Amino acid sequence: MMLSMLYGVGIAFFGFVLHTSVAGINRKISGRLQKRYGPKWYQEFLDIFKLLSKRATSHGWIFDFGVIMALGGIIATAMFIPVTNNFLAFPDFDNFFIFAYLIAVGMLGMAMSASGSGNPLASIGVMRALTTMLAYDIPYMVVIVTIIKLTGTSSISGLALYQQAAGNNWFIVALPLGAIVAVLALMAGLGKKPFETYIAPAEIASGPLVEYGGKQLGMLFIMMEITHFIEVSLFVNLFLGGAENIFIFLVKYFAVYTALSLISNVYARFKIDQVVLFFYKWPLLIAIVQGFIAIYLGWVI
Amino acid sequence: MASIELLLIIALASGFLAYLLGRVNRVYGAIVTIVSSMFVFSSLAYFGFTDSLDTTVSILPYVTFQVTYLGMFFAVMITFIYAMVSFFNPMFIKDYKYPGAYSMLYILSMAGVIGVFFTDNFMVMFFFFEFIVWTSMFLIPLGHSRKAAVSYYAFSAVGSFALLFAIFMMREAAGSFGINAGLAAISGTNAIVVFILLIVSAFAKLGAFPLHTWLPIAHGNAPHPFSPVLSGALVKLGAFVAVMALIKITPNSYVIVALDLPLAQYLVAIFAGLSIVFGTLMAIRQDDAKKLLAYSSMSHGGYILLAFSLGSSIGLSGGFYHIVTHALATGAAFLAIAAVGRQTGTTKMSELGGVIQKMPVTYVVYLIAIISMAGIPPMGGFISKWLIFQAVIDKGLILLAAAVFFGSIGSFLYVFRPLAALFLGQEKPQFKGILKEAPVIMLIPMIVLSGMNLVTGIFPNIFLQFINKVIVELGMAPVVLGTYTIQGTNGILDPLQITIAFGIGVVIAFIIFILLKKSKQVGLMDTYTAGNFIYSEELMHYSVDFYAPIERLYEKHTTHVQDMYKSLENKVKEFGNVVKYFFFTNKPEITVFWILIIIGALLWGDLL
Amino acid sequence: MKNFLALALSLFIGFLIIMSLRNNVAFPEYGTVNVASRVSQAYLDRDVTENPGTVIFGESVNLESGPANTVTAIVADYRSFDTLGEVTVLFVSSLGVALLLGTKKQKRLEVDFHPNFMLRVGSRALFGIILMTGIYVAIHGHLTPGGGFPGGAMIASSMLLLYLANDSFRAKIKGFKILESAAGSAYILIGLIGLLVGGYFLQNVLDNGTLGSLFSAGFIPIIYVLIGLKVGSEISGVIDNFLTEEGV
Amino acid sequence: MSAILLIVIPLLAAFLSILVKKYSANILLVVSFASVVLLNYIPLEVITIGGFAAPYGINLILDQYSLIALYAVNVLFFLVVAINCAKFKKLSSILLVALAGLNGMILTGDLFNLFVFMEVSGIAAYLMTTTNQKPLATFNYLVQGTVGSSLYLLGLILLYAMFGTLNMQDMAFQISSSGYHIAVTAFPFLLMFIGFGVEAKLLPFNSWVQGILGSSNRLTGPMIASVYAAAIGFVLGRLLTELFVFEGTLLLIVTAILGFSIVAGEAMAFGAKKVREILLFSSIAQAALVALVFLSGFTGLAALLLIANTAGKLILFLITNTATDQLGNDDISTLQGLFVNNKVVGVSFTVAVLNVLGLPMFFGFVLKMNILLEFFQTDHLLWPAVILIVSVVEGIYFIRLLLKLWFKESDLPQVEFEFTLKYVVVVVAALLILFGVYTAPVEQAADDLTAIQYIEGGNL
Amino acid sequence: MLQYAAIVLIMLGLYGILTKRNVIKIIVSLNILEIGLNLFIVSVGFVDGGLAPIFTSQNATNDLNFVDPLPQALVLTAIVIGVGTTALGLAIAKTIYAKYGTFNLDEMGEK
Repeated sequence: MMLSMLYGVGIAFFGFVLHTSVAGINRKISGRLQKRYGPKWYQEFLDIFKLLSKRATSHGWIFDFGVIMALGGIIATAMFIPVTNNFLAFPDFDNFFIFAYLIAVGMLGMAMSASGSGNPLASIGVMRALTTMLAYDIPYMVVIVTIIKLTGTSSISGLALYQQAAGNNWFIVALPLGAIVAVLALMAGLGKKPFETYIAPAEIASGPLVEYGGKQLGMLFIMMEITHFIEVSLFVNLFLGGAENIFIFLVKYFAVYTALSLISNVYARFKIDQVVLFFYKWPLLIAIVQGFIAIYLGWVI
Repeated sequence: MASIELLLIIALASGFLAYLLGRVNRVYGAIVTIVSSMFVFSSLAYFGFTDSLDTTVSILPYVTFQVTYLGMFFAVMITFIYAMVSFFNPMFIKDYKYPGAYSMLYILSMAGVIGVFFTDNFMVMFFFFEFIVWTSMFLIPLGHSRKAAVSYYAFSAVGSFALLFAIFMMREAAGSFGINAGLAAISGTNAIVVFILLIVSAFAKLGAFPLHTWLPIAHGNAPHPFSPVLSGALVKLGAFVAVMALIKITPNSYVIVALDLPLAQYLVAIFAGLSIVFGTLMAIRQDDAKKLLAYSSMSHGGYILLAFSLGSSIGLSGGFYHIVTHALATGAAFLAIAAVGRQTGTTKMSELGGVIQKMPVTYVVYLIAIISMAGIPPMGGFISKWLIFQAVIDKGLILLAAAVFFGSIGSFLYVFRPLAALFLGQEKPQFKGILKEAPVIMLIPMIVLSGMNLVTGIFPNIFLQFINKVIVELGMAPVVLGTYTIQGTNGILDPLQITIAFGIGVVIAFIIFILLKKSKQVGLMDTYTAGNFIYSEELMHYSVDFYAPIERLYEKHTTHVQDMYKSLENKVKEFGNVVKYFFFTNKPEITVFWILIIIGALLWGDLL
Repeated sequence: MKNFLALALSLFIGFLIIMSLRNNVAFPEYGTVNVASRVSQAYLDRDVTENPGTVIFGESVNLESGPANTVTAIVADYRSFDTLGEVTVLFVSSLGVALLLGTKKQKRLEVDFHPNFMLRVGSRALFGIILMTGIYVAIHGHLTPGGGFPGGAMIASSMLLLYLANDSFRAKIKGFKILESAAGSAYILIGLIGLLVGGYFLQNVLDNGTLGSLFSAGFIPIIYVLIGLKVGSEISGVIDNFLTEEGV
Repeated sequence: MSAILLIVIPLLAAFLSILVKKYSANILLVVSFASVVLLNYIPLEVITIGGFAAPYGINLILDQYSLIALYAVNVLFFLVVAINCAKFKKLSSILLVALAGLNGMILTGDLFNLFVFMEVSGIAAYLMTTTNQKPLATFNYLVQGTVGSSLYLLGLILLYAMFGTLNMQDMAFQISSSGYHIAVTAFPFLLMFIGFGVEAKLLPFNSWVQGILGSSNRLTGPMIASVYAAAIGFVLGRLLTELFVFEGTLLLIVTAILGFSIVAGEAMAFGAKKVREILLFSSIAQAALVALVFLSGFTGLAALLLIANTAGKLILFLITNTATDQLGNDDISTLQGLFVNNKVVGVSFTVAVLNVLGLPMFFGFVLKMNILLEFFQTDHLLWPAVILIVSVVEGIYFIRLLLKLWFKESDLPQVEFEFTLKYVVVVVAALLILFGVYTAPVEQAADDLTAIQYIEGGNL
Repeated sequence: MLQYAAIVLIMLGLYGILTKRNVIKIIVSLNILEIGLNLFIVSVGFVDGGLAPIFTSQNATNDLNFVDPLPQALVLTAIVIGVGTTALGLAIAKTIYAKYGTFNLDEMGEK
């Protein structure tokens, strides 16, 4: 038990390092695309370390406690992520719903902390984040339900193995409509344009992070990196057949994240209610259609 | 050994004792409620779990009892809520116009609970069912609004009369009022009618769509300590009725092959899904914290109904467990809000803010409660929702899954609103200096409930094992349980593991935090305001129209159901007025005219 | 138009009623009634409690009911209880009229018409005749058409005559009251005597005499006189109340 | 002791009381109390009047049924009188006649005699209602009442023409043994039913009710709504069980009338804004319900329901009208908060209301349950549904009313309730609770009443 | 025919109550109704060629063809009751007039 736990902590740390690097590389790529140099690939590490070493202000115990709860919750979530078929801490227990809801502890901690700062703009940011979440999670969940119903398991590693056993028949191909929805939801979850209102740097003055600086911000950055790691890994496992070994995982991971970053560069930003309307119009419909044709008609490519 | 009837009599007697003592000193009456409800709860729990409840004593005429796991489950759970909430009574009793009556009715309604869940006779059950309705109906107007009691009564009456009709139909089929005999004997078309009636009854009691409009009114306006009882305990009577309808009788309805679900059950599930969605949407836009929680009860009632309607043992187990976890969570949340309401005099979020500064314990209680309510580990709500998800996915109900997830994610939104607007944020100047933490006697039940929320989340198997007994009694296979794990249809859950992982995560985060440089403490007003100088706490607090962007999308469609009932009410009044117009004047000719018409009708009918 | 419709409606309903009565097999056609099939035959034969065989005028003695007038036998003997109720109705309505119209201080209603001397004197002369006729009718109720009610009405009409002929005339209401009360009470007492002596309320315990003679039929002439007095005084009281108004 | 005394003593007292006006109120009180006492000493028997046996003479039937009816009517009458006799001295004689008339109506076994007593009590009622100071309403009542009783008489005469008798039981016997199809009696039965319908407040014939009860005072309100309603209800019940046979179109019409009365009565009460209007419209519905239960053949239950309802109405109208007399009008807003300072009265009022609503622990509940049970046992599913649905409506407006009367913060209405009134309402309310909890005698009484051997004919 | 005439009278009485707005006229209509009713009652007892049910020296025995005496007795009672209600109705009419100054129902201001 304790060993698995340590293993899990390792995964979380791995995820942090991995995503921070990948994100840095992506910043470089984006920069190059936009005809700039872009920062160094390890720039994000530098940012975080700098923040962690700075002296910060605190708005009371809930402000600090929320940050701890956020990071703790996310680390706990990351511990369950299966990286490859063998590189995972809790085989069988990596239930999808654990991710879906344990990740919310971290979110809740962050939201609590932000509201605890006493800054109304932070509360507005939280409101935006939660509303966006309400928008993108439902279609995404419907797609996942379809997958779970089809495979009979909700274990993430189990799902990856299922796809591998079926001759690498990835769900991104088998359930194309669902995959589209999942990609859109993933973009929203990662805070990519056009669904990034709640976290976009330009909107930070009324985002959840408005009041942070120093170690609290640094810890939240760590938390965000791990969150993104969780979300992208989930996508890799659910739709891209997981990974037999670490190399494949890295390739898939990098490909997914880079692709999303590149796509998102093209778009402008939605308002919050537009996000909700958007997701409840097409993605939800597509997800439900996908569910119907996959479950009741058996049309799985 | 303990006899149920004795307990019932003791409860009834202590009710009257409470009234008498309440006349002497109102606080004495309230203390009787604590003693009595604790006594009833602990004896039910102790003797119940040691299987030594019996029905030997028989003093009351007509009233006969049976001990079932199902009844015990409900009774213990509900009396627990009663017992916990009763600690609040001494602190609130001075606000009531009729304090003696409050204490008496409080205990009597609890006595009714014993009667409903342990009797083996439909008539007795209905008697106590009504008894609860009436006692609680008289409790509600002691709070804010008189209208609340009326609308509570209206819907309760619809529920109980539907139940009564069903009872009589079953009696006709079985020849006696025996519950088991009646449920077993009903069949054919009658079974469909009984099913519909029982479902109407369950919907009305649970406040499920479309019979929900009383819920926010009653919960929002009931006395502060009674709202948790209503929402956490009494509403669950509907679940009891739903179990009878959905599990114990099987109407001959068309089975939808693709879903492997009878049409009747599917329709119930659809309405349950609507309740979830509607309750969530309405809860998101409430300003009064109690109304918000009331709508959340509606949404959770939907979960319970949905779980029962799926007809699988994992669904049943999820439904039962959700009853427990929701009762604990909503009880704790309501109590926390009640504490705030007592200390500040209001429960409106737009009038509050920064309560955490003075009431941190209450805040933590609320936090734990909403974590459970939102279904986030490591609280009980997660386990029950997980079980329900298993059942829903197992049946492949896409639309309902969407509803379930909507309710689940939506609950993040609405439970967060009081957290941010009421507890966090800027401290309102009018409460500065006068606001204090709630008295210890009120903290006790809140802390106990929070502890229970945690226990239900970490060691659910204690409860699920008992629920398994209930399920087996209902004729279903039990859910597979390990020492710490629960086996679902598509996965396995180890709540303890999750909790430990969460603990480790928090410890790591805490170590990181503590190792880094200490922060400088600044006040809440010392915040980034984009260069503006905002000096008033009120302007620095975001609480009105919290979810404005999403509220805007549906705000025009929130009152359709109320409008429907309103227009129904108006229709009845109009009908009355039309009749009055046609039949009542101060002139004799009206009567003569109708006499002629009626004579004409008879003779015309006979001649032709 | 409304009136016409109402008339059409009521006449149409009347038509329907007539049609239904014509079609009704149980309802005897006009004039073809079979009295023998009804309870009335027993009244005619006087054989409710006894069986006297043929009833013969002037010969049959001590029948169960004495009046030669069978209607009287029914009204005042067989169904005397109805009559008691009937008296009560009149009693209570005269009481009601007094309650509604009577005030403490009353004077005659003022009308434009002032009777002359001849009228006053003539009416007084007529008064006695009408009064006597009324009493006669009441007393002979068991033998001839008539009885207490017509008799009482005649008595009252004699009072009415006085009222009409003299615009300042007021009868002594108090006296009427006593008469009314006494007559009513006496009726009941007679009934109670029947109860005590014969065991049945309103039983005729006196000798019934010979059919057709004046002093026959036991209590019936007495009852009819009482009724006559009572009705007369009551209706007179009503008349008085209508012909007076508030004032001194 | 003979039951005839119940009619004769009040009548004699009435005749004598006009002579001694000073003591008339005392006489009234003594006589009405004596009637109640007398009831305990009279044996159950059929009393022949004038020594002429049944179909020829008039008889009074004193069986279990009429005994219970007499108890109800006399006790209620005594209670109403005890509270009011001092204030309405002028009406003493009339009230005595009314008592005689009501007792006569209940006792008599002769249809024409019934008509006579109906008129006696009817005229007494018209007179009582003149104290409302609404002569137009009284006039309206009088015209309708007279038309109603005339129709009753017409129906009766038609029956006599067909079957040659006036006695109730003999009539039923003749009808069943005549060999005619029952349809021949449909028209007279309808006429008689309408005649009673006017007095019994059934819906299309009751436009007088609003004027009379809507502006009633402390005497007329309880008297008409409670005492008269009880008497008329019992008599209608006897006719429905013993004589009337409703079939085909007639049954349809009658049930439609009753059903409509129930539904419309509750709907009108629901929309009413004045306390007395609420009460009177609800009593319309209740009267129809009682008639319906009688019609369905559940005699015992119907009789008890009638008692429960009328006893409840006594309390309700007494309290409402006392308050109205002192406050000037009976708008709910005027009476709001009435019970805050008058708790004893308030509790009695509440008990009466809850009894009507059929709350567990009250008399009304036991009856309601038994009635529904009977309906189900005879496979009538429609009526229980109707009863339950209107019960919801009824509950809503009554509870709305109760809450208004119990809760008000300031500016409470000042009403004095004297001791006798309090005493009366508390005793009646206590009885309603007693029979709700201790149900054995109720069920026994219902069984006894239903088990009375009626002669052939009637709806049974 | 007499019976039908009586019924027509009853209907005319009802018609009067239905249409007349004057209190006195309504009472008169009521009387017409009662008269029609009384006529009908009497007609019910009529036997073709029947004698009045009174034993006299001419009609001395009971085996003669008498008409039915019972309806006649009933009519007697009904008439008196009619008188009572009429008197009361007129008295009420008088109080109505005292209160409203009119006999016309439409002209009274009462709700």
